[in-house]
Amino acid sequence: MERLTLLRRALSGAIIALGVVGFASAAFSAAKGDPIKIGVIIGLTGPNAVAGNDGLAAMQLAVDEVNAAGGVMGRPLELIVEDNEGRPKAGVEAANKLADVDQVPVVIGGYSSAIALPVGLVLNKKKVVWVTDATTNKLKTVGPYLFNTAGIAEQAVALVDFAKADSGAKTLSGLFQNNPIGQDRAAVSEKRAKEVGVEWNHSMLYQVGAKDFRAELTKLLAAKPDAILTDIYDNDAQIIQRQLYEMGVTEMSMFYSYNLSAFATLPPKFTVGMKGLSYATSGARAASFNEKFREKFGRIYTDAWAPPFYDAVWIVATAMNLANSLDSTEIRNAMWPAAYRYNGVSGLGDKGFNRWGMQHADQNAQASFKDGKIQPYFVAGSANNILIFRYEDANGVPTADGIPLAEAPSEEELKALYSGN
Amino acid sequence: MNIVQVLVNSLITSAELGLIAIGLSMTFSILRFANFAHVESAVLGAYLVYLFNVTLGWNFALSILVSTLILGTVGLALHRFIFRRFANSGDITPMIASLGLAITIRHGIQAIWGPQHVVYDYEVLPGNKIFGAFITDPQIWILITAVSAMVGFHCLLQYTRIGTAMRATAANVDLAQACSIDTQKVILLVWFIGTGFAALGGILIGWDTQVDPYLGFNLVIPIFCVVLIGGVGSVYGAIIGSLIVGFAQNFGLAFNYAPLINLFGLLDLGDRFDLPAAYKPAITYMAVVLILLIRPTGIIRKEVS
Amino acid sequence: MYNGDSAAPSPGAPEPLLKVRNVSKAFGGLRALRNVSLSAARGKITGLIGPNGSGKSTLFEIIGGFQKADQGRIEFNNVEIDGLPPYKIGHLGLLRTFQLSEGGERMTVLENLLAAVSGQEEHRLVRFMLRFPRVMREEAENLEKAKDVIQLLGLRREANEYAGNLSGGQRKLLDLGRVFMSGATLCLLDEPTAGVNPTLVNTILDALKVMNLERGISMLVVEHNMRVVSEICEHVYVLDAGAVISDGPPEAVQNDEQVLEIYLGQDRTSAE
Amino acid sequence: MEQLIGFGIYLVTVTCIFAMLAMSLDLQVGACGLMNFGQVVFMMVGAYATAIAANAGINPYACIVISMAVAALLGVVMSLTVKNMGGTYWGILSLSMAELIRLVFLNERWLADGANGLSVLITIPYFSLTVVVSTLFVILILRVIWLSPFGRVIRMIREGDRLPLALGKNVLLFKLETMAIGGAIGGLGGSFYALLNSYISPDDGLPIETFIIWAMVVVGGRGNLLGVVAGTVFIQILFVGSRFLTHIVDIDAGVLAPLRFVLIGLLIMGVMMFRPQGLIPERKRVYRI
Repeated sequence: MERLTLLRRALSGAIIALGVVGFASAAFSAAKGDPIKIGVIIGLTGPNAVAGNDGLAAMQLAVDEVNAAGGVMGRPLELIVEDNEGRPKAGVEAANKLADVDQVPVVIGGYSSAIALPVGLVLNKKKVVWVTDATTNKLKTVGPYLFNTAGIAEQAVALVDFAKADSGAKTLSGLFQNNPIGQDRAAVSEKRAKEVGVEWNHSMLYQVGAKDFRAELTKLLAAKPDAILTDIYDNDAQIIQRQLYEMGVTEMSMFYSYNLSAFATLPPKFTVGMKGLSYATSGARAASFNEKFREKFGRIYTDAWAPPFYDAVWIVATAMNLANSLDSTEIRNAMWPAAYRYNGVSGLGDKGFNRWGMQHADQNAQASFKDGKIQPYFVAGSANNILIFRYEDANGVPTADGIPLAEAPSEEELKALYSGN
Repeated sequence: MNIVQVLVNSLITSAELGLIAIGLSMTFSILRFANFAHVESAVLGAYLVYLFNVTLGWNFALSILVSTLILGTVGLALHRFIFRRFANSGDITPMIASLGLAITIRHGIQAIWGPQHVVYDYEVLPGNKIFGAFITDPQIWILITAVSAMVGFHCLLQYTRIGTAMRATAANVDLAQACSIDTQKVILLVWFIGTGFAALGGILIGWDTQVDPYLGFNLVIPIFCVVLIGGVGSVYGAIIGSLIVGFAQNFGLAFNYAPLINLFGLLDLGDRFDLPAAYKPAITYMAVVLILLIRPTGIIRKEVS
Repeated sequence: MYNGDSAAPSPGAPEPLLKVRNVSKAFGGLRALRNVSLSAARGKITGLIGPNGSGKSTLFEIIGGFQKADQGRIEFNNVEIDGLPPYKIGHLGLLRTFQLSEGGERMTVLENLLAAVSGQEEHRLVRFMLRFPRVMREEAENLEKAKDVIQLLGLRREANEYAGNLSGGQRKLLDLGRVFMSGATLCLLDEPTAGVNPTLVNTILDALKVMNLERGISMLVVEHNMRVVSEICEHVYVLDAGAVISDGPPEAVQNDEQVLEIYLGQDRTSAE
Repeated sequence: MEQLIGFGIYLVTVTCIFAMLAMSLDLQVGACGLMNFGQVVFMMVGAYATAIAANAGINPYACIVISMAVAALLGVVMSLTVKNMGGTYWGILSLSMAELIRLVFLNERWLADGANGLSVLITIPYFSLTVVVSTLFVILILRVIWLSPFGRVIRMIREGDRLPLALGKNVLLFKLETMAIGGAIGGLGGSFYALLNSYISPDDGLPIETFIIWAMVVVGGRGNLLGVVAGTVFIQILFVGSRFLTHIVDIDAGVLAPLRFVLIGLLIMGVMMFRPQGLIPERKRVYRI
C-alpha cells in the first residue's frame, strides 16, 4: 500500500518536474545575466579524489542542464569549486572562504563524513545551506542548514535483507572501508543480521588506499561465510576484486555490494555474478543521466554518489527558484518542497527530506553484474527488484525519520529539534 | 585458515616492501637524509611504463627497461639540479625539500593522468596453485626480482670496487675522501641505481595491483618503517625489516590470540580472538616501537669503522 | 705482565683523587683493557701515554661513565663512580674532554662556556621559573667569569663566533674553557694538543698550568707529545695493548726499555 | 565587508593555532634536536581531551587546562623512548606512536565514537582574541626559554648527547622537560583547534598534518620563533591563497586542484633551495665583551 502511494507520488513528481523544465526551457532558451554562484567542497586530491572528481562531473552536468533550462531566476548557475584535499582542516578553510569571501548561499559537497561534519558545523553557524551526500548517522545532529541527498547508514539493513532473502545465508561477513560510513555500515549490518537471525562472522575494516588486501581477503574467505557484504569505493575496488580473482574466486555471486557502480569500469571477469544495490538504474531520467555522463566525460562514473550529487544541484536550483531569493534561510525553507516535488536520478527519484533534512527513505535497485554490465536482479519469487528502506515502528507506521515533508518545518520546530546543540 | 596461503601472502608483501626499501636504505645511508620523494619516483616509473606499454603500445619488458633507465637519469637530474646544493645544509633541509618534491610529483601525475587507477596491458589470471595456495605470475616475478636484487646488491657491495667505495662513503664521507675515493661519483651512482631501482619496484607493484597517483603516498610510511626497523644503510637490514613487516601483517591477522590470552588466565575470550582487521596498519607501528626500543639503531647495526 | 702500582696509597701520601682498580673491558673477542689500575693524585697532573689502540680512550669512556667496565672499580673523591650515568659523574666534578672536540657547534664560544657552568639547578626549567631573580644574578656573575676565561685563553676575538667555525686548536682551548667554567676538581683531557699548531700549543700549556696551579684542578692527560708530557706531568702511566706496562715520573718512564720498545717500533713479538 | 573581516579573523585564528603547533615542534627540533615526526598527535590528543571533557560538562577553561596536561603527559611518555636513539630513528618511532594513538581513536567506537569523531559544543567568549593572546603568550614563554640557561643546555643537546653528559647535564631529563613543554603547547593548540572547528576526528591527526607543520618550521627557519611564525603564515598563505587561483585561471577544477598542489610543492622546494636555513634563519646571540 504505502509503497504504491510512494511510487505514485514519485511518478507524479516526475511529471511535474519535467513539466516545469519543459515550460522553463520553452520560456527562455538559456539563462542570461550575472551568474548565481553556489559553492562546492569536495575531495579532488587526496584519498577521495576519484569519488570527488566523479561527483564534480555529475554536478557540472546538472549545472549545464539547469542553465540550458533557463537557470535560476533567469540567471545562469555557476559552481565555485574548492578542494577539501581529504583533510578536515582544508575542508573547513574552504567552507569559511566560500561563506565569507564568495558569500554563496548554498554549498554542495561532502563524501567523507569526517570532513562533511565539521564543514556542516561551520556552514550552519554561518547560516549557509550545506547539501551533502555523506551518510554517517551523526549528520542529523549538525543543524537546520544541513541536507543530505544520499540516505544514511541505517539504510544498510536493506542489503542484509537482500542477501538473506537471495542466498538464504546462515552466516554473513562484511568487508568495509575503515572510515565513518564504513564503520557505521558495519555496525548497522551486524545489528540487522542478528535481528533477522543470521550469524555475523566479522566485519573486516580495510584501510582506504592500501595496496595489499590479501591478509584481509584470506581471512575473510577462511571463515567460509555464506555471503559477504562489501562496501568498496574508488581505486580500492580494482585491487580487491583482482586479488580475490587471483586467489581463485572467479565467481562472485556470494558478494553483495552496497555500491555496485564502483565496479562498473572493471574487467567483466572480476565481477561475474556479483550482486548488490545500485542507485541509478530505474527510470528514464536515470538512464538518460548515465547516457549524458558517458557522452560528456567519455566514461562511466565509478562512484555511487555521482547521481546524488547531480540531484543535489537540481534540488538546490529548484529550491532557489521556489524561494525566488538568494537568502540562504529562504532557500533552506524551500529545500523541503523542492525535494518533495523533484524527481531524481538516484533512488526511485523520490528525494524528499524528513524533519532533519535527511533522506526519508532509500530506494535501491537490486542488481547484479552480467557481462560486466549492471543488470536488474530479481530475487527468486519476487516480481520486484526495488528495495525501499524506510524508518518504521514495529507496526509498519513511518516514524519521524521516515516521513517526507512537503513544506519546511516551522522555526520553532527546528529550534526544538536542535535544542540539544 | 590456509596457512600456506598466509605464508605466500607474507612473502609477497615482504618482497613488495623490500623492493623499494632496499634502494631507499642504500640511498639513505649515503645521501644522509630521509628522501620522501624516493617512493614518488617509483610511481613515476610505473606511470611511464603505462605510457609506453598502453598508450604507445610498446612491448612490456622493453617499457620496463626504458622506464627504469629514464628514472635513473631523473635521479641524476634531481641530484644535479636540486639536492646537490644541500650538501652542507644538514639533513632536515633536504628532507623538507624532498617533501615538496614528493607533493609536486604526486599531483603532477594526477594532473596528467587523472586520479583514476590505470592498469597495464596484461591479462589477469587466477594464480598458480602451489600446495593449496595461489600465486600469480607477476607475484613470482616480484619474488624473483626481490631475491635477485638482494643477491645483486650484496655482490655489488661486497665484490666490486665501486661497492667498496659505496660502503666506505656510507660509513664516513670524509674518511672515504681521504682514501681518494671519488665520493661525488659514488653519490651520482647511488642516485642512479637508487632511483632506477625504486622505479622498478613501483612498476612491479603496479603490475601486481594497479597504478594510481597515491600509490607512493600510501607506501611511504610503511617503507620508512621497514628501512629503520632493519637499520639504515644495510641491504640485509632492509630485507629483514621487510620480512618482519610482511610476516607480521599477514600472520598478525591470521593468528588466533584466544589460547594465548586465556593461557595467562587474564581473560576468558572464548575460543577465538582475532586482531580486528582495522588494526592491521597498527601491526607495522607496533613492530617499529618494539624493535626500536630494544635495538635503537635497527636490527642490523651499522658497523663502526 | 707488569703488576706494580707505585701509586698505591702509601701511608704518608695524600689520598689520590681518582682510583682505578683492576678495570677490564672486552669488545667481543678484543680485550681492550686488562686489569688496569691507576690513580690520579690530588692537585697534580698525571699523564697517560701509549700507542694508538692501546685502550686510552676506552679507559676515558669508562671513567666518564659512557661505557661500562666488565669488571673493576673506580673511585673518585672517595665516591664509587663505576656504574653511575655520565651526567652524575660530571656533576661530581669529574669532567672529560673528547679527542675530537664534539658538541656545541651551533653555539657561540661564550654560550658554550655559560652552558658548562656546573650545578644543574639553574639550568633546570622549573627552578629557573621559580627563582628567576637569583638565576639572573648568577647569570651575570657567570658571564663575568666567562669573560675572564676568554681573556685567559686568548679567545676574545672569537667570543661571539660559533664554536663550529673555530680552528681545531681553538676548539681544544674551548674544551679547557669549559673545564674552567664547570668548577670541576678533576679533568680527563684527551690529547689536548693533538693537531694543534705549535704557537697554540704553548697557549694551551699555559692554560693547563694556570688551571693546575692557580685553580687547583687535578688532571689526567692523554698525550702523544712527549715534550708536553715531560713539561707538565708529575707521574706518567704507560698503556699498551690494554694493560699498564710501566709508570713513574716522566723522565724515568721515558728511559724505560719497554716504553722505548713500543715507541721506537722495535720488534716486540716476544712481548706476549 | 563584515564577512570578509570574519574570514580574516578565522584565518588569523587558524594561523595562530598552527603557529603554536609549529613553535612547539620548533622547541623540540630547532632547540633540542628531537626529530618528532608525530607532532600532530599532541594536537589530536589535546583536541580529543577537550571534546571528551566538554561532553562531560566540564568548564571550557578547565577543558583547555586538561588538554594541556594530557598532551604534556603524552610528551613525557614519548620522551621516555628517546634514550640515545638517532634522529630519524626516533622520528619514525614517534610517528609510529602517534599513528598507534590515532588508530585507537579511529577504531574504538566506545572511546570517542571511532571514525565519526566528536562534536565540541562549547565555546568561550572572545575566542579568537583568546587564541591570539595565547599565541603571544606562548611566543613570550618560548622566547624566555630560548634565552634561559635551560635553552642553552638543550641547544647543546641538539648537537649531540655526549658533551652535555660529560658536563654533568641530565640529558634525558632535559629532553623530558622539552617534550612536556612541547606537548603542553601542542595540547593548547589542539584544544583551540577543537573549539574552532567544534569537532575533532581521527582524520585531523593524519601524518600529512605533521609534515605540513614540519614544512612550516623548516621553511620559516628553525631555531627562530619569528621565523617559525613567518613559516606558518607562508604555508598558510600557500594553502589558502592558492584557493583563489580558481578566480584567476580558467581551468577545469579537476585539473586545477592537483596543479595547485604542484605549485605548493614547488614553492616549498624553492624556498629550501634558495634559503636552506629558512626565511628567517636562527640568529646568533651576541654578548657585549
